[in-house]
Amino acid sequence: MVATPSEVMTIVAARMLREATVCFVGIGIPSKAANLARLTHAPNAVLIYESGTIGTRPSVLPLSIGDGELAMTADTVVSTSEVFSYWLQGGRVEVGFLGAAQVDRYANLNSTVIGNYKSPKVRLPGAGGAPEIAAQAKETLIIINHDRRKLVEKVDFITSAGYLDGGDSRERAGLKTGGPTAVITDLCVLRPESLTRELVVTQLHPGITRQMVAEATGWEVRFAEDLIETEVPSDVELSTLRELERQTILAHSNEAADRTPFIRTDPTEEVARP
Amino acid sequence: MVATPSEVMTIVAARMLREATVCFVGIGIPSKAANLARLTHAPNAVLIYESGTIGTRPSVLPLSIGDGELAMTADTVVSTSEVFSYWLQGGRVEVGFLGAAQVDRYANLNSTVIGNYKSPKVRLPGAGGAPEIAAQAKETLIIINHDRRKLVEKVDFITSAGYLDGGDSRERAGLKTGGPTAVITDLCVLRPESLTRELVVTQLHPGITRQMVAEATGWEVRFAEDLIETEVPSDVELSTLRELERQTILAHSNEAADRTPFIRTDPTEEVARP
Amino acid sequence: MSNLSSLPDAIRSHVHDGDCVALEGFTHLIPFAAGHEIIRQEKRALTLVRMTPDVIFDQMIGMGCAKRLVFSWGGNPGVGSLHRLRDAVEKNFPHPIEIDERSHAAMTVSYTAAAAGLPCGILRGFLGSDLAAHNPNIKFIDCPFTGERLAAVPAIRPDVAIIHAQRADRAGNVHLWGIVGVQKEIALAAKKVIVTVEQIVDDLNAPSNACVLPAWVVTAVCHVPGGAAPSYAHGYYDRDNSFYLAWDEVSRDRQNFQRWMRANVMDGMPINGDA
Amino acid sequence: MSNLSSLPDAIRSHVHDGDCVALEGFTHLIPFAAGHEIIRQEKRALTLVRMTPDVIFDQMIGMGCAKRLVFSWGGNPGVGSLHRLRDAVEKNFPHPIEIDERSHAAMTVSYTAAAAGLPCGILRGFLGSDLAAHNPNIKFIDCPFTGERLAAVPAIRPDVAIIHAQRADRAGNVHLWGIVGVQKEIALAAKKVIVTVEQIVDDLNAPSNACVLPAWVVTAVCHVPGGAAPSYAHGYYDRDNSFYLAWDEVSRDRQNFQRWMRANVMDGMPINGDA
Repeated sequence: MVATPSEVMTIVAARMLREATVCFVGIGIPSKAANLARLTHAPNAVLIYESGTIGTRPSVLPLSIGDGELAMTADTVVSTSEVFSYWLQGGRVEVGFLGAAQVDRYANLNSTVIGNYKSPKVRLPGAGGAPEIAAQAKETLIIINHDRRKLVEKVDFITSAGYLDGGDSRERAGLKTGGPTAVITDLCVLRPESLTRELVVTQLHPGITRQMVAEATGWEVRFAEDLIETEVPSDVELSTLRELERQTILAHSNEAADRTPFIRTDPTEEVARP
Repeated sequence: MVATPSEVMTIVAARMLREATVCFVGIGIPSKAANLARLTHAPNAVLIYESGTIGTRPSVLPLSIGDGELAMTADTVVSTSEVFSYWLQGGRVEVGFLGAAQVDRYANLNSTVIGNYKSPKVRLPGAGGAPEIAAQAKETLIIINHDRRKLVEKVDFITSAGYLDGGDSRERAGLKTGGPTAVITDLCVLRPESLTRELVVTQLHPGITRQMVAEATGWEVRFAEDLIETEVPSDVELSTLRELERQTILAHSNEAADRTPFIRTDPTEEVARP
Repeated sequence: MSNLSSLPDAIRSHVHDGDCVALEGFTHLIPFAAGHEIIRQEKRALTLVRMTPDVIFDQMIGMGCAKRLVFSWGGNPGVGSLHRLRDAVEKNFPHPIEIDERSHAAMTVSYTAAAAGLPCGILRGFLGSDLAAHNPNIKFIDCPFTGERLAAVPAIRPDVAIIHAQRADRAGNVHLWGIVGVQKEIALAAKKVIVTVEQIVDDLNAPSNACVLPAWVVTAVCHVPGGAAPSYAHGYYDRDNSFYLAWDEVSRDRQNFQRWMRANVMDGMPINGDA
Repeated sequence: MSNLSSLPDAIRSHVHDGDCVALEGFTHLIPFAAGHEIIRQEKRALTLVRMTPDVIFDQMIGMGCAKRLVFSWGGNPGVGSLHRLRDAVEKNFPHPIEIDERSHAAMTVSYTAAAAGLPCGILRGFLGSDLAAHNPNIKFIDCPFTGERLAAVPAIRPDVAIIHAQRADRAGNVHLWGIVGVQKEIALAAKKVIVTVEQIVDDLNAPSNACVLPAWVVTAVCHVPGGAAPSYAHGYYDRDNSFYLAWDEVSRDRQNFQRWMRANVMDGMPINGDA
């Protein structure tokens, strides 16, 4: 089996999730990676979604952040207010998994606008939970497709703080958590250099060259001295990922076929864990 | 049937609770009066206890603020944190029913200390929910036994604000609610005079004279020009009150006889309303 | 004394031009039917409040109901952009709308502050983010004990909050469950509350500590089965993911959008998922 | 990886002399057994935190465990005074204790602030009350939007919170119901959490949105049937009202109290209500 670039990105992200870690998960590739980790090396990872589902173990991937599957398989379902206050701001989240439209040289994220805020060229969806995840999780992992318009010298708008202007500017702004520890793309992994906090490439995915990365990056990207090559996805990783995706498509196409509202009378039964 | 002074006090307090009003209830006589109102003229009164039980309809009186009977008959049971934030501070309570160790000429309440705070003569239980009930309910009713040591010129410690120094001092302190509208004792009813906010006797219970009240009050108490006599408790009021008390004693003595811990397996069944 | 009402009556009586109206539901239990009724009644100049203004706000904005939008994430979840929202913000079509943009955490703090009767709420937020510089509704205070800098946001107290729930009893007590989002908070934050429900039952029989809104805090309960479709109602029906995918195409073009709204919403047809 | 433990081990490992220890339970689910274990292990100089320091704190204070008391209402509910608490405050017996006194609302705000990782919380409180003048932990701030004066209290972040719950599963997930008080808040506010439970079950099978503490936030779960007696555990046993009445007599006299504690607590006998 040969993994696609996107599969490699997901698998590399999954590998970074330590066993039994508490992870605040965004929808899309972060969710896919976190669940892949849970299904492979980190069965006791605790996944928290901003919809208030804590300790979810979905058998198929949710299509939205508030999917019923998340609620049914959760240890507990709390209000969205509580998930941000007691669980994220309360300091219980070790890893925040984020995507964004743009990430810059100092790992700042933009999901607000391309262009000027007042009269934007492109109006993006906005902050959502990201500013506080980036500020309050003990560390964050960023997943993004590698592209010059996405990995930019400086983001048009800092939605969520990375290392701001580099150096100790994150700390000086009052942020007490560790910040982004890795940016995982479909080409490579970038990590913040220890003093400057500039993102440098530390790991190239199989078959990817320095030149490919340099051309796809919006700044003069540097490479770590001890640059390594990403371990090729194992058969277990790849087959687990593909099976998860297959089951997801299957489950959600069944749903679509059966959309007639139906009535069940016992709410308790409905929501209890299987 | 002839009512005792204490029964008259409870019945007069009950009468002041309007139908369908939302009432924050303290334990003891306030609870008895509020439930008597619910069982007579105000069947739709909404009773809230600080233990988080909202819309309770106990068949017997709770002996403590967190009695199981309150939970089982409530429309909803929320955290104590929520009852003080969303329900009381949120401005949803129309009437707060309070007792205290002392009330003064301007309806300030003391439930903290007799004597000096640092080295008290008597250490009382303390504030509990009272300061915020007194500040946040749209109006408060105070129930207290009439006695010179209880109705005093000036309380030793203002636990819960009434009209402070009288006049507009309550408003000037930033309190936006109406404050105490009546002090109900076993002898009479006192209400704040409109401008001075000094408590004056507006109503004497059957058989009680001005002199009896004056002697039992710790300041030179004044009587309203239109002083009226309390309507004698009706047979319905009195028999309902006595039946409630009888059922309460019966229920709680049965409890005491059956104290062996027992196991039930379905929490949902346990807590559902009957 | 019951608060039961028809949806058209509830919207007519309680939602007025110029009002601040919150429609909440976090992916789950989105009050689509109520939003459509607002569109049909041609309410105008509304301040629309919602953490995740998804397809329902795209429709309301596109049909000209909104003057102002208070939000934290405006996208078509799992699909992409909201084209009507973008058209309004980027090209002032059908007219310009003002934007008051925050984060999810800050929105929940604004709701809980209002529910708790406070003028503002505090959070550790917006440090290093450009949002604070663009929004005068984000300020900072110092903790009086530690001196730490904390963000403060004003309470959001809508004129009307609208939510969808699974069930109400005949007295108008409401019970929702599953992903309950911020519905209780916004209901208690608002001056008036309209709740559409899947089902009216004799007895809620809600488990202990369930998410219940007593009848006396709810202005109107409207029996609207399917009222959350194409989103979902846990225990009743699933999310219509194909609708969300199809909406991307429907909403991209102004005329296409208006044609679809006329056929599916303005004529009073229930939304059926066949976008 | 389970957090299951014996109660003596849990107290020995996690409660240390000088710690700040909160025991919560609002009339319901008061962690008496854990309090008794603290007394037996002769923990000293504790800062004891509890909204309603009732009989359990009377016992701990009378036995010399407390250096400081943070509370909002200290009485024997429905009976009267706490004689051991009064003896300590009024007559410094067995030794003086410091008092940090607030209101119920302020205590809940301190707990929720800590649970939410904030250094302080705000409320509309203490206006016109003498409490603020006697407690430096009550301050006032101005709302940055309206200018309104609001009370602020510091977060309470105990070293250990101890609560009693109805059930846990074998993995150590905890479920409580009925009057849940501030147990979830204090559990999430504290650095460590010990939970005694009536029952260990295979599957919690908790209803949706129930009050559940996942195992990973709980330091130790101890199986202690009857651990809330003489208070009650909804669904398991009733409150022993006669014990509370009898306590008034037992605790009035210093020697009588000590004799009772030796016989009923120090010798490790479970409390059986026959005061």
